Amino acid sequence: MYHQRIGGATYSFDGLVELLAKATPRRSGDELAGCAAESDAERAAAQWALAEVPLTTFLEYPVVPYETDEVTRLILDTHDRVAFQAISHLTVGGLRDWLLGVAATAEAGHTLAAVSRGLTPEMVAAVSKLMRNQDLIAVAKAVEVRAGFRTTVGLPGTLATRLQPNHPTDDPRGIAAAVLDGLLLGCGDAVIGINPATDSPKATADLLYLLDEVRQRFDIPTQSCVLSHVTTTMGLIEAGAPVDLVFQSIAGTEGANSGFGVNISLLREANEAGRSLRRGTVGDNVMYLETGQGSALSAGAHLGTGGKPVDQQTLETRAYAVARELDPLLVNTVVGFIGPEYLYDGKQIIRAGLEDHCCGKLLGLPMGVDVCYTNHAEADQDDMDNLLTLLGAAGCAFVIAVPGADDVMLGYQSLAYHDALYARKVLGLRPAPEFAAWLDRLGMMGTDGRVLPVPPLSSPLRGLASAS
Amino acid sequence: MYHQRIGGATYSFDGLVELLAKATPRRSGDELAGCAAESDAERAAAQWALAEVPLTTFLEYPVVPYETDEVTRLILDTHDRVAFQAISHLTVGGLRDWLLGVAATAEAGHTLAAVSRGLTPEMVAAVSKLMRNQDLIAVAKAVEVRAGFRTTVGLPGTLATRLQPNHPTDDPRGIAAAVLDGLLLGCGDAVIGINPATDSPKATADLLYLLDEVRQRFDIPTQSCVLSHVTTTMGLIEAGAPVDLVFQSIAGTEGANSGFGVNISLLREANEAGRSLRRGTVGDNVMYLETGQGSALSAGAHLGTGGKPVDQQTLETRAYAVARELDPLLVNTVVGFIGPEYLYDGKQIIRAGLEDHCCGKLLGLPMGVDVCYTNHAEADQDDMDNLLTLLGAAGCAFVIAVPGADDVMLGYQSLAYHDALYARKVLGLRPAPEFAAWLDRLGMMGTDGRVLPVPPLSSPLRGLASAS
Amino acid sequence: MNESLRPSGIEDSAARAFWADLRRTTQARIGLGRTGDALPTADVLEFRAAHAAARDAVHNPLDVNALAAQVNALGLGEAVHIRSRASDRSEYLRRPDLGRLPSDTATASDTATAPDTATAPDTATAPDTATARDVDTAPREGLSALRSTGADIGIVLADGLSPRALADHGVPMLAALAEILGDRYTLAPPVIATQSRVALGDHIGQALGVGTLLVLIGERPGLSVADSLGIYLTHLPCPGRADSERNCISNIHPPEGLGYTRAAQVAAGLVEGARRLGRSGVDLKDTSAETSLSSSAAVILEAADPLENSAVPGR
Amino acid sequence: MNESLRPSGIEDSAARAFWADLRRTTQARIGLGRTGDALPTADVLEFRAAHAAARDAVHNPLDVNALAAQVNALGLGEAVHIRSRASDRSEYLRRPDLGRLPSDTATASDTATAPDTATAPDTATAPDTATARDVDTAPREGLSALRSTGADIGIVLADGLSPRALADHGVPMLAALAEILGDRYTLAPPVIATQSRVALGDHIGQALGVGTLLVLIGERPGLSVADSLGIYLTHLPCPGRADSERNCISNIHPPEGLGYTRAAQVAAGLVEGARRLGRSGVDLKDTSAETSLSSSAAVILEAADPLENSAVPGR
Ligand code: B12
Ligand code: B12
Repeated sequence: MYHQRIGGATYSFDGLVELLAKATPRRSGDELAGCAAESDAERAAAQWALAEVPLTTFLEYPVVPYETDEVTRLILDTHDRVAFQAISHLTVGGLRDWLLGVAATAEAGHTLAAVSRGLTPEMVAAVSKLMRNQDLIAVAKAVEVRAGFRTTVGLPGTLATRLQPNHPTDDPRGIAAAVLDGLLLGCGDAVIGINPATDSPKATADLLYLLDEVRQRFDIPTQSCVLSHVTTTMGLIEAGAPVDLVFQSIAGTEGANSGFGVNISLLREANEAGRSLRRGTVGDNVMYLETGQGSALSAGAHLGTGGKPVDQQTLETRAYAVARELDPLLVNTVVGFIGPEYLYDGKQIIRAGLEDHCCGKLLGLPMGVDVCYTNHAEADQDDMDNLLTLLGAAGCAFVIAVPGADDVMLGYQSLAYHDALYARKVLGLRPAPEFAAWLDRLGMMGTDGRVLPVPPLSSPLRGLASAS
Repeated sequence: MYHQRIGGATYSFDGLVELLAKATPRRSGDELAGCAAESDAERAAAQWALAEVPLTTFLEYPVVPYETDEVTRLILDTHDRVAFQAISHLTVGGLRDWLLGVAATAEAGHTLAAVSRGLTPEMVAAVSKLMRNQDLIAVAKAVEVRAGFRTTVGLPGTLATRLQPNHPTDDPRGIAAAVLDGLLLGCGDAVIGINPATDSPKATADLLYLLDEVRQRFDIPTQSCVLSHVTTTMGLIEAGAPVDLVFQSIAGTEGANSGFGVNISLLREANEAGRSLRRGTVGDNVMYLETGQGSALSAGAHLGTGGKPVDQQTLETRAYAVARELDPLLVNTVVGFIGPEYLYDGKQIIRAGLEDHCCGKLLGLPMGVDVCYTNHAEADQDDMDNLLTLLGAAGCAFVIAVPGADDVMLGYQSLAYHDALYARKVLGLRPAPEFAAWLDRLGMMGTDGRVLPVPPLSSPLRGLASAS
Repeated sequence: MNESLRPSGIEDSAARAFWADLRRTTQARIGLGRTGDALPTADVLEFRAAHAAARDAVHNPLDVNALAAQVNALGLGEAVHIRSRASDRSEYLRRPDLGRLPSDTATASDTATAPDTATAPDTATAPDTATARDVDTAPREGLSALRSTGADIGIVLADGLSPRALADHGVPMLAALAEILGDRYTLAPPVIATQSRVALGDHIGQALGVGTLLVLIGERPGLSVADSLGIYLTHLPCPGRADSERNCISNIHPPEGLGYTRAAQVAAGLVEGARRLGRSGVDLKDTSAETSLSSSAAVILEAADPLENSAVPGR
Repeated sequence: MNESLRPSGIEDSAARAFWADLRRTTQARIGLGRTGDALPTADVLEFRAAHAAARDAVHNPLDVNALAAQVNALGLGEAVHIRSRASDRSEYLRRPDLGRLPSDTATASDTATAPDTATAPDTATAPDTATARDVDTAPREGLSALRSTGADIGIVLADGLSPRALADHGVPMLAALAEILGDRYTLAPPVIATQSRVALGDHIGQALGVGTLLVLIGERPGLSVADSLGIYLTHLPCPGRADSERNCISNIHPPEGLGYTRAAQVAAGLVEGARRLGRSGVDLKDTSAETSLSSSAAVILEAADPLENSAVPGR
């Protein structure tokens, strides 16, 4: 039981799970789960109380029981006590001060990388609840994480993009047209990744062959991915399909993962299968993972110690523990993707996007964000512009981009290819170096790093979308 | 009468004033004035219709009548037809395309400066209504405006700050303490500016002497200002007080300015009086002007042609016409200052801040923003972090900063001194060069441009706040 | 919309024709051109109008009576209307938990264990009510109005996040399913569900006592596609089923999206597989396309008639 | 709040003492220290708590009956309560226009032109009502309850944006004003106004028929200062006055803010000036400090007793 006096009133919090939830900035998903603070004052009190919790507490009192949850077991069993040494004396509040103090130093990248494996998801979630948006940006920017396959993702000064050419019937011509559009706008350096409309192994294989042929034909230094269920991809690896990256959605509890039809050992197996193909050139990170606040609650798998609902942001960070076990090339939160029941409006989406990004990076992940919203949420393009710009400032590894911001298959708005150009220009960022060199070879890279407009008919890429 | 078909329905707009208002992104002040669009669809239709209005229309149909409003007369009588030439064939929608096209070129700063005097406030307001937040940022960033007095404000790569050391009773010791705090945190390069709690000429003079002595004693390359009513300042200039900058709040209609107790000729006189003192070193811009959406409506002076309410953002840009007539050193919108009746929440404040900043720069002003909110608005520090970061990316000339973000006299939250350090660090920005050199002389500037922490007792500045 | 807004210098007409051609292969907003690094004004404005329309689409309610009349006309039995516990659209959006529960208190197991209790008051009066209803066209309501049928297959028409999708595609999709499944399996009378989430079907499926349940549900409306229908298949439906125990056929909205016949074929394949496997979900894969021709994607890069309806995935 | 959160490495104790000393001169959040470039955690948390409290302060209503009892006890006449047209706190915040209008329909000019119409029904029953009210402590209400007094000065106690400011400082400020103005001028009975904006006073002043009106109003609550009172002076008040025709004395909240006596002195000086000038506003300046000693700010940099109440501006 935690107690906190504030403004004349005393607030009590029954255990760490409740304290974490009440200390979370307001969001609809926690209200839905019934664990949110009831007033700003209660929230402020919870933050005070949380600030005084020693980090060691998180090692002693798991938020989800060790016995029944394999994610908890993963977190505690792989916790690096040596790395933890440097911060083991701190409280959560002290950790915020420490992080911001380090972030202002020249050797921040090194110092933060050194403690990364000593941090648990719950510690990182806790400290993020005390952090303002500017703290989330400043600390994230100071963390350096890179990963590679055919391009290097996460280098300082770069912003990569997933080119997402989805189509309602997986029509190869429509998909090729969207790929062409994206490449002409300088996108695709993180991955060219299709969500297949069907889960048919055959259709998935067709798409894999399509993307692989395009890549080879135009000698594009990038990786492809068809985001089917991991079991489908594993089957196709076995069948000899050209699989670069192995995709799966993951979540922060064993129950939520099982709702997704996966568990840690299956994912490890998938990682092995992917690596065994040795298709990478500059690196061998083969996993592509998506996460997003709310998925555990959506699966009814959000209860923690004492049967209390765990707030969605803490659960989200736990998914990063699963992710870092797999040395992924790409991880992104799909922040506004699910809907207003978890993140109500632009403000909540922006906050969650910055939290997920910062927490993921602190835990050592090459973190990207699907800057997006649905038509049932209270958000619009202005909110996305804001989030994109903030993430660019925060050193986000990659974002997702689709033609004109409109995903015609998934029914939501992500960024447009153009938006990546905007962010790169205004913030002085560049594509992944291997991809930038390729753009340069095609005459598409200005001396100032700007992706130049090229009429489609004068680009060799035009062949991509027609037979001639 | 303008008509627009969209989604099967036809919308009609009775004249330019109504069209501008309905095309404005949603905000409480326009709802209060009764001129806001009634649905998103109506707003989208108005934007379509507005996009097709030729720019020349704004020269023919003033939004506020020429006969009864001196701001309109100023706008039309000083309109530069030669500068306008380059864009005179465009519609409002075409102007957006033109601006963004130019912004992506290397000579953007020059091109935009060349048309600035050909743009009227209404043209700029109109185009901003079609622009997304990212457009407002990209275009503002491309505009270069500089002004100088003892420091140079507005240089690319810099972010200056007004140090605002207000006190409820204008107590000189309390004010000096707040000045010391700000200087130690590297703030004050745009101006050290006090809002006096009283309008007593005597008290104002005392503060002017205080600031001038501090400046001279520590040889600080900056300018001071006491933000009393312009008439008070003019009286004090006459009386020989050490006035660097002449302050006044201004608005976009003759009526609203008269509610502030000013008119254009009075302001011109004040400008002359200020310049006559020749106290500047690197430049002779002496005016400091504040604006803010909502002030005309608040004064009941917001009606335009045909007696129709003009939207608050269009009126705000008209205040910039008054400002540019005065070649100011500093102009800032006090964006979230007045309250939720004009800008309801963080989203509206952020949008308005980006609009005001971009429109002011396009019109040729060294534009700053008071990134702020009141306790009766739905906003918090996270919103301010967002706006500050976005403005930093947009090349904002300066922001306002107070101790701990809490103005104990004006009853609102502006930025903290610390926030300027954050923005400079994350976005790679520096203080005004003259001030940066001074910080360097005091050992407060790191090689990476970071303002170094200095214990107050080991700083020569400590004498500022005590007699020893 | 006035094309005069398209700045003529930015895209020449050859490029326009190039993209116009490709645009026949996808609804995606490809080839929009650039003004500087940004989207051209016309596209920004078009986007805003589409966004306003898409937001409205979420909130427009389903015309249940009209749908029921069309469903009943198919002769598959008289449709019953099940409401979820979400009382209106706004609550539905914020409370997915309520959208998964039927509004009436009769639990599914009550109904299941007492399928022929003709003494239950509302059951006794049901025929009268039906007559009365014919006049005002409203279908019978509530879980208690469902009979356990023991049928092989149950079909739910659910509004989900796009009532329009159900209104546009629900009945033809139902007809296609009935045609392909009807002679192989027994079908329970169709059920209409409103303010519904996928998992509401578990209660309905249990109450109907069916072996496999197909929930036809409106997928969330996108900017260009606001009428997309999904089918979620659950074998041995009962409350508590996880999403990993279901299969999904998505993006049904011909002509651009998946066609009814193809979707029904996939569904039939999955039903067959689920019955063989004894369960649905991740272990069950759609192999209905396995027999189609291409083994590499090479062919797909060949010119195809752009006007041909591309409803068959992976061809 | 636990000081353990203050990281000991960041500020040494000498610096702490230095700032603690200076903090006695201002409520501003000076000397907070730095963690990297950011505010230390303790200050961030303290800020959030203060913000939550300040937001509540805006919404807590004024206890009108308690205030009326205190006002009446001063013997300046019985206070009448005027409500604006804003019906609750939320409408008040969004609709400043309504906060400037009195709720009852009697227009100010009706009242002004019929000051002694004892036959008006509510006037006739006024004394009875007063007795009845003494029991339940609620003051008389409405513009129609005001008499045109022809007094030199009227005083309104208005909740404005900080009812707490009025509750804490309204009565002592009124007393200080009465003391300094009472023997020179005639005073109308005080008026209490709720959901009020400054300009509501114009209607009240006209109804009272006073020469100069002083509106004591709660200024918007800040983070550290939630109880600040302002006085807005309007000569010859009537609906339609611009803010440029008023004068303002702000930040009254002793001990840190301006003290009552000093504020009353400034007000008296402004009243005198306004009567001489025939108007209030920008042409009228507060010259009440003109006689104080320092002619340069040099002296103010000298050590001053930090405990001394610094209520006199410019000294
Ligand atoms: C929203 C969504 C999600 C959300 C669901 C959470 C939520 N609360 O809504 C999240 C992000 C968690 C998600 C995850 C996955 N999804 Co999904 N999802 C969607 C999406 C975009 C909208 C669904 C919708 O509008 N439903 C209608 C509303 C009214 O129903 P609901 O009851 O509110 O929501 C339920 C269903 O959407 C269901 N659901 C969501 N996805 C999937 C996928 C499968 C295979 C099943 C059986 C159920 C299911 O979960 C929700 C909660 O119960 C669709 C695309 C589309 N256009 O429809 C893809 C889609 C249905 N998902 C898809 C896939 C592949 C997945 C994953 C398997 C990806 C992966 N490799 O891990 C996972 C796991 C799903 C699972 N087994 O639980 C595919 C299905 C392909 C197919 N034909 O089988 C689709 C069509 C998108 C695609 N082409 O990639 N998804
Ligand atoms: C909000 C505000 C404004 C807003 C008012 C718009 C609005 N709708 O609220 C804006 C930004 C437009 C503004 C402008 C100015 N203000 Co002002 N303002 C304030 C502030 C921060 C809060 C006022 C408040 O809470 N009022 C209570 C609510 C309930 O009243 P209201 O009816 O909603 O609001 C009315 C009054 O606030 C009034 N008002 C606002 N400022 C001023 C200033 C003067 C001199 C007068 C007579 C009236 C007035 O206008 C509002 C609309 O009618 C105060 C500081 C404080 N701590 O109070 C300074 C303050 C009152 N303003 C001040 C000044 C100097 C000005 C300006 C003269 C600055 C200038 N040089 O141009 C201008 C012009 C004012 C005018 N003549 O119209 C000084 C007054 C000093 C003095 N003792 O005379 C104060 C104390 C701040 C300061 N120390 O600088 N202001």
